[in-house]
Amino acid sequence: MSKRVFLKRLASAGITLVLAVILTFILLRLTPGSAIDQWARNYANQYNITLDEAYIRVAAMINYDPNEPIISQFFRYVSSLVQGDLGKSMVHQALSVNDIIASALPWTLFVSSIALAVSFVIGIFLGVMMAYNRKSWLDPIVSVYSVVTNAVPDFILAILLLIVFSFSLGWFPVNGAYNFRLTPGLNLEFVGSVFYYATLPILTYVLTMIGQWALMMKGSAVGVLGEDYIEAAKVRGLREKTIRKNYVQKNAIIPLVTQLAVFLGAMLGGAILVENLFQYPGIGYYMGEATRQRDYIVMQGILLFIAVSMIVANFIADLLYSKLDPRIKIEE
Amino acid sequence: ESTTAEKKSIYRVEGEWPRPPLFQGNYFANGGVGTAAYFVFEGLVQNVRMVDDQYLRLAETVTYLDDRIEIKIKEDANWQDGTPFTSKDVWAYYMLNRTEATDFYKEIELIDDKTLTIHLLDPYPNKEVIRFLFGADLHGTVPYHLHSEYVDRAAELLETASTYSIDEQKIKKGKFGLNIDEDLDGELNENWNYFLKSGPDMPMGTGPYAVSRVTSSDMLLEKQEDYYRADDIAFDQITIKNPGDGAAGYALIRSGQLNQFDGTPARDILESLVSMNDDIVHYKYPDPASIGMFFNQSMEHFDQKEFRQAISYAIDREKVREVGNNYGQVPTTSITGVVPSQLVNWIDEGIYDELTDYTYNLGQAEEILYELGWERNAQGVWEDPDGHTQDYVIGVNSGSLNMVMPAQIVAEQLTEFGLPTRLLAVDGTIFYKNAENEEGGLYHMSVDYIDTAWGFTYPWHSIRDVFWGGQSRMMHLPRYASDHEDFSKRGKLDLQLTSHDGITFDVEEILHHIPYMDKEEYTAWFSRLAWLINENAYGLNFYQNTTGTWMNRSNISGLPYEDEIDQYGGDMPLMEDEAKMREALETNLFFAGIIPFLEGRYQPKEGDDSE
Amino acid sequence: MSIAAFENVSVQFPTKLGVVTAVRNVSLSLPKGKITAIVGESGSGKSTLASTLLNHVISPGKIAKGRIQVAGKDVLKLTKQELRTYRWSEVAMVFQAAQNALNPVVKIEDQFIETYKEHRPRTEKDVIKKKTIELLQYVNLDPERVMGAYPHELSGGMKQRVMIAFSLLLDPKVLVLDEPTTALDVITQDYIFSILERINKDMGITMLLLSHDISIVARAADYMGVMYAGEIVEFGEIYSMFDRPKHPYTKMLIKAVPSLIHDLNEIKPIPGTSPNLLKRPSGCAFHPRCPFAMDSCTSQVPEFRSVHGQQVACHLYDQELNHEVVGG
Amino acid sequence: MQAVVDFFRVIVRNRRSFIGLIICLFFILMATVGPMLFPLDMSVDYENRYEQPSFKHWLGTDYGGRDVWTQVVHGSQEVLLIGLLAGVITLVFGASLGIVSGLIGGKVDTFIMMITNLFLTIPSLPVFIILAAFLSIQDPISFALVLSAWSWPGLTRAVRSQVISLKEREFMVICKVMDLSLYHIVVREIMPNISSFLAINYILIMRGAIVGSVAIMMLGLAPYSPTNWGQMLNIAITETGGIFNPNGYIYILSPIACLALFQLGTIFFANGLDEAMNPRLRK
Amino acid sequence: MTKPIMQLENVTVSFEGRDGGGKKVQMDVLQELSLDIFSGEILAIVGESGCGKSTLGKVLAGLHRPAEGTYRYEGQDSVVLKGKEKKAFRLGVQLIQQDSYAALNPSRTIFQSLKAPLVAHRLTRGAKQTRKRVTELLETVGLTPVEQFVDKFPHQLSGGQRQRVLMARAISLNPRVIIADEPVSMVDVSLRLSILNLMSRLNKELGIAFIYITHDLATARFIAQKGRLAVMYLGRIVELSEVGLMMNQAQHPYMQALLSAVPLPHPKMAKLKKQLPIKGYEVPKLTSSPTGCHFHPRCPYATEECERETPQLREGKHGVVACHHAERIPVWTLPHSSASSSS
Ligand SMILES: Nc1ncnc2c1ncn2[C@@H]1O[C@H](COP(=O)(O)OP(=O)(O)OP(=O)(O)O)[C@@H](O)[C@H]1O
Ligand SMILES: Nc1ncnc2c1ncn2[C@@H]1O[C@H](COP(=O)(O)OP(=O)(O)OP(=O)(O)O)[C@@H](O)[C@H]1O
Ligand SMILES: [Mg+2]
Ligand SMILES: [Mg+2]
Repeated sequence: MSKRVFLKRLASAGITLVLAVILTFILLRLTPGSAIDQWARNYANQYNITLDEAYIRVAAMINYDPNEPIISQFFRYVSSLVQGDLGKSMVHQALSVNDIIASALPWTLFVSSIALAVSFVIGIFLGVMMAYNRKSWLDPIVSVYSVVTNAVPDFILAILLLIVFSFSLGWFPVNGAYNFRLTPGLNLEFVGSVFYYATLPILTYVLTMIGQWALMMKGSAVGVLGEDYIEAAKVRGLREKTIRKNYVQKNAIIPLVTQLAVFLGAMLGGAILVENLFQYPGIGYYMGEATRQRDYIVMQGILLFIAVSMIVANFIADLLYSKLDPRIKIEE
Repeated sequence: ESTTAEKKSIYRVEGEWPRPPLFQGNYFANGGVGTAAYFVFEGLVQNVRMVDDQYLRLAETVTYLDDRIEIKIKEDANWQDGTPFTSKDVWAYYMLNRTEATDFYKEIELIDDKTLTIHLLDPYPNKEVIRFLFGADLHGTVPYHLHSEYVDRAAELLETASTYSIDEQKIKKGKFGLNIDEDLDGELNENWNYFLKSGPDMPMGTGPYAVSRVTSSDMLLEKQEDYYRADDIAFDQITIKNPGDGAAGYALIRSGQLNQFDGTPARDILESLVSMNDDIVHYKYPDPASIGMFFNQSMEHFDQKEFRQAISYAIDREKVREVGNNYGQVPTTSITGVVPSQLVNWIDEGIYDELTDYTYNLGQAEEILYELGWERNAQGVWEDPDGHTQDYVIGVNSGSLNMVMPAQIVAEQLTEFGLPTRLLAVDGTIFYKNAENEEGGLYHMSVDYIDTAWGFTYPWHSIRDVFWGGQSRMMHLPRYASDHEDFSKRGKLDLQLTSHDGITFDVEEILHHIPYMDKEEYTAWFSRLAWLINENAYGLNFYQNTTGTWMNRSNISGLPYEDEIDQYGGDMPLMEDEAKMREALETNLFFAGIIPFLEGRYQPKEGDDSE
Repeated sequence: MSIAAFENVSVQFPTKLGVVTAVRNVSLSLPKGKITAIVGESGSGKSTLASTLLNHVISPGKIAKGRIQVAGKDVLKLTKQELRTYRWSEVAMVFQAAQNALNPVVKIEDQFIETYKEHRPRTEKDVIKKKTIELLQYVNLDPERVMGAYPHELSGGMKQRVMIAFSLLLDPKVLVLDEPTTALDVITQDYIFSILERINKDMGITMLLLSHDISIVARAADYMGVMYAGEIVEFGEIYSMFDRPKHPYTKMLIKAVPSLIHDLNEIKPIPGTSPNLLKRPSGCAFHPRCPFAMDSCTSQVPEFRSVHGQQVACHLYDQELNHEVVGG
Repeated sequence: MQAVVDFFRVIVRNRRSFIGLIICLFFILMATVGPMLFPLDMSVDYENRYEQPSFKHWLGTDYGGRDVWTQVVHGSQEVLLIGLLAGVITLVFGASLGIVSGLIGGKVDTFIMMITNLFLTIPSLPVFIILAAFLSIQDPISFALVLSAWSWPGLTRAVRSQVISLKEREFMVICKVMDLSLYHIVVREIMPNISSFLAINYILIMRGAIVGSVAIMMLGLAPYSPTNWGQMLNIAITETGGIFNPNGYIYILSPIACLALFQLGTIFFANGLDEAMNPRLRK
Repeated sequence: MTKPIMQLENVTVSFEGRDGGGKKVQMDVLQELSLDIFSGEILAIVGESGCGKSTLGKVLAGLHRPAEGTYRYEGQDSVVLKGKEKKAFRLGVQLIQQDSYAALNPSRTIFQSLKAPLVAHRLTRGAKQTRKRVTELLETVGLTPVEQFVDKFPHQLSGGQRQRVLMARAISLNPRVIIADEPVSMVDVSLRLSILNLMSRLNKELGIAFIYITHDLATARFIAQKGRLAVMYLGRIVELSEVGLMMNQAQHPYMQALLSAVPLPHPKMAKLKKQLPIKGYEVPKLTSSPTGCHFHPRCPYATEECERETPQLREGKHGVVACHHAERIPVWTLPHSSASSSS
């Protein structure tokens, strides 16, 4: 990709970003229900005061002025955005959205990147195997598996995993991100604990995605296997292994690369369900929490953050794609 | 893990809290410190819900007098950083957090570090009321040495306010008798918000345990060795686990990862869990709260008392209870404004027997409708006197499935009875708005908690919820217009009722006076009000909840009536015996805090080597 | 004299609708150091025949019977490992569509190195590089520019020349050229053939040229075979094939192609359509289009045999042959 | 008519899509005539709760002693209707936009694509949640609208690229040479070529919508509808302890199984659609 | 010859292309090209791949607008045509493309594809008449028996048959000119001739002018027997004359090179050792076309003038030619004479 095309891509990503800012802002203003309502009721119960009084107190505590004109809210939002500030939580006075994302993101990234990598690698492997051995037992098994996992939404799979492996068998913790008795740090014990706690969330994603990767890879690899250059390579007396690695895989993976961004997006979007089921403290969990409390600012911030991640992921996938496939002299 | 020499005894309890980074140490910030509050914070005294017992905590003695409360703080009561807990801290608490009790306070006199007197406003409230209100406060939550800036600022601001006259105070209930105008209120709020943001990062209380670690799933609390009752406290650590939802909690209690988990699930879960594991015990006791529904009087037909009564008769509450809360108790009465099981304690015995009985009676319901001019059409659906069939809507907060399911059954029953009814389960952030909105609300009936007395059972609390609180808005009781010529009446209840003994009175006015009445007087008025509320069928109490506590005794002993557990296979029944009931009820953190810990009832079992 | 020979080779493709015999009973030998061409319409089985030389029939095709010998080796009897080393080092190939025969995501240079290493693992990279440069120069390409390029960065003519250089990498004894210039302009085509001729002369490599263009064959080949519906119907030395074609199909084919020199009135299309291999006509496959068809043509498959120095499969020469035998 | 017969012949011959067709038909019957055959009775019969499957109760009973099978049957109506509607709305909107974008090109295309990409970057589930609250779902139509609001961009993009590749095709160029109308181009030339693509996408969207609807139901964002599979699942899991009560397994698994089976059916069915709707893939 | 139907005057067509670095550059695919086409004639256009033949065809079919210059149809500027006249233009000029498979909608039957233009332009009324006309058309192009073809899908026909369907569709609108862009390059060798013959027949019988675009000189010679031949090089016509004369006395060095590169279908002639009168084999890219005469880098006769000045088409010994040195260049003859004399 030339520098000029790169810049152009960057610009179009920028425009999408600006629009995403506007859209998320509008979306969140559309949301009905007020943060005050739910909060006041909880407050009244918690501090043993009347609901009326709770309303007044909460209204005073909320970090949001409902009477401020939308336009001025927007400009305030944008001007702080420019400084990288996503705003302050409406209901947790001392907390900024940046803080929330900073603390939640590593978990989500950890789970989703591992899930993505694991499912990608296994899926690619299975896909190539299937493409090679069209008549073997692997093909129907993986196909049916993919169809089934495709049919069962990931959150239902999460529930089933939770019921079987946590509730019934007790092999995995029911929630959390690590053993709380360990001090976070780069020691084996802690890292081990982090992996242990992330097993089921990762498994949920991996199990749902493997089949899709495998099928995509199979399709792509079958296409590549039909290409003349594969036959040509065989005629040149190259080893099967070399052909599989340098010809089939190398070419078949290329179209899948753009899908990485799509899958990441699906995971970030789906995190709200999966992370809530596992009570895993990633951005999906906090998105859910903010939704429950109608904390618009946090919702807006996380949504925008996910959108930006998507834009960036797409952008990187584009770059990667043009790196991997020398034929692509990115057009437009 | 526990190969080290000193073995720690640990008590594991279920709870929740704002997960980091939402977590902070200020008790008053949104979400507080969650369940840890019971272990970290305490008041001068502690109320026990439902039974209205009061234990001394930080206070050595509390004397409730007609015009004042005299308090002596424990000499060795300290904050967890070692700073002594003083009378100034109590003052600070009230300066910042002007609770309902301060409606009756005149001034707080600090006599010395450990002694203070709270002077009450004239007219003096009933002693019982002041005892309950005082007991509901959590005085050890504002360490003055950390927050003096905001406390002093609040005190300073309060100084500037003018005071109400005696008569005004009865109606307006100014804090410390002060007339806090809008500007001042704004400044106080601003100060309050600064206070909330000021931290600390970790809770600073006076309780026996201090928070040492918080993650999204667990909290670790360490015992404070210099706690004034440290010797009675048996556990070195408390861990709180946040399972997120009930199912996960049951899994944890079953596997022994929790010792305690408050709540009562559906009968089948309970029975199967108890049978799976001998260590699991479930205690049951009544909850001072009921599930029921409110009739929206701004809707056609629902403004007729007879119609509301007919509907009340048409509902088979036993069936609703079976699914809603199988261990619950269906009262014979309808809504009364008083916890059903407590009615007998607060109203005249004579009246109690006279309360209209709303037990399921389809015949009665039909009779009333016919009398009102309704007719059944060929399909068995009722047509009103104008010949219209109905399409009623029951609204409920979709977040509370424990209400959605009973509401669902009620809708079914009404539909089957011939009054087609749909259920709308709506998100809590919208439900209340829709149910209460000033244009008359969106639902014919709303299902919610009814006849609740979570604080204390003295019925003024619950009755005024009926007339003043959210409940009255869901029922859309008649009110004066918000631009009524009499300024003081604007938006206030426009309700004059005639009681069973023929007395006609203005409800708004009576409610204001109740806290000042003596026992005889308030019993008479509670009787009248309960009778009226029931008679008018403003709503329908489906059943009083029975709640409970799960315990896993694999590593603890000292549970209530421990020797009877095996006899019931761990599934303990609701005890008739008052003392036993109290004992069971004190296992619940929400009901009684950590009383069993302080009293040293729970003990680690020998040979517990978990964790 | 011959370096490679097909003996009774048949190739079959099982398909959903039946078995397609793409190559049927072909016996043919390639004179050493010469260019032998095979002409035939699309689908007549040229590529399939050539692929048997490498024992590489595209699946689901199978070599149903026959023997193939190249430089003394029985190709169909080679073990997997032997076959692998045999390919490219004994017989190399320039494909019909060179642009698709190269791995699109690997640089030209690396593809050369990879192939070389697979055959002779212990060779130094520099040695291979030197050889690559030599070969590229030999086909008149600028090694500097070509080696670091990806296939798509080269023009069609360049790619075809890269493929030729590639085919020479392991000094094969036989080179198969499958329509090496179909997609190219006449000028480039001319150029490529001049290079191929040079290779043939300089290195003495035996070549098998497959083409549907009789003019190209005329220009390049020493021997010519004509293929129709999977069979070789005529084979012989190029001059005599043009001057004295025996098989009616050969005759008509030469006449059916417009050229710059023929009298336009002599040019005649071949009637009918190419045969559907699934429903191969009985007897001589050409009989439905043959103006000389006789009864025996519909029932008997003509033998492939020598007639006046050429080999031909046609009933027209049954008598002549007898005559010759008698006369001889 | 012949086309319809051919269509089904292909479907029936493809084993997978035949199975799919049967499953789909089963659910369609369930949703249409099912409720008439199996009247719903939701009155509580506590004594007979969590009964195991029997002749009387094919899938046993729920926590309130009510027949699970009839609930599943009645639930299918709503679930399918929502999926159907959401599919139609998305299809009409998404495909039209894609065709317009691809056919007209230029500025219009740039604009539509910008919006499409924007929508694609914002994940649908959180937005569903927001929209579900905003539009206060009252009926299947508003439910479907919410679900469609974010599902069109994928389709638009896919249709657009199809149209663009078709536009460059020579038979489309000829249409211009022959001065054929835009109507002809869209309806006669483009549509037949993307119809199987659209049909497959329709099934995909419908599946997505059904999963989305169940998710929204599970989150309690749509009106309470006791027989909706998502709601059944929600109750079964959170409140009535199917998990801890072995008797309740059937109750939990019923909606999951229905959901999975229906999805499976549609996936299988789609398998043969391409062949059935594309004459050029037939032999 | 009468008045021309179509006239191109100094037509330039540009596309946006990209140079090596991916930078956008303007690419003049056709450069100041002038050409007249007469009623009923056959004109063959030859040239190497990428020289702009198809683009020229598309301009003539009204698919590309000239960036500069004018294109007149029946004397009127095609760009400003409106209403009836525009329609007459659209219907009057038809296009047949190389890839017969791509040129037919794969999802529609032959009948549907042929019906559409008839119905759209109200050339037939009613289903019956339409069916009849379609049958007629298929018969005209030799697809008999019609029933065997009319309800088939394109993939069910062979390449040659599809090409005939394209012919049928093109003539269905009674055009005055048909532009055939490499109509036989994808057809089997043995069938090509019959398609070419069909075109000749349509030309003769229906009086339709044909513009035959190809890179194959031999077929160009065959079809345009008495017609004209234009040679293109990098967006320009470099020589245009009668076919017979061109073959024997090609004047432009490029045309000469082309002719000598064509292999002749007889080993004697084909194997004659000959050096192509050309310097380089690489065709320059349109994005960096040479100055002056585009051919000069490859031309053995090029002088400094050729580098500098673009030669215009001018009268040659016959026809027109764009070469500064046309007169100076040795006369070119095919090996034809010597070969045929020897046989
Ligand atoms: N994969 C295959 N499956 C079925 N039949 C095949 C397959 N590949 C080739 N064939 C059959 O083999 C015959 C010969 O094909 P081949 O490619 O050898 O012909 P060719 O003479 O090289 O044609 P062309 O000039 O088009 O390259 C074809 O007619 C085809 O029917
Ligand atoms: N729509 C277009 N956009 C950009 N470039 C184009 C377009 N159409 C043609 N070109 C370019 O214009 C040049 C001439 O193309 P054209 O198709 O006219 O060549 P041609 O002589 O027909 O070649 P061929 O013999 O390969 O068909 C080519 O370089 C091609 O890449
Ligand atoms: Mg071939
Ligand atoms: Mg072209």
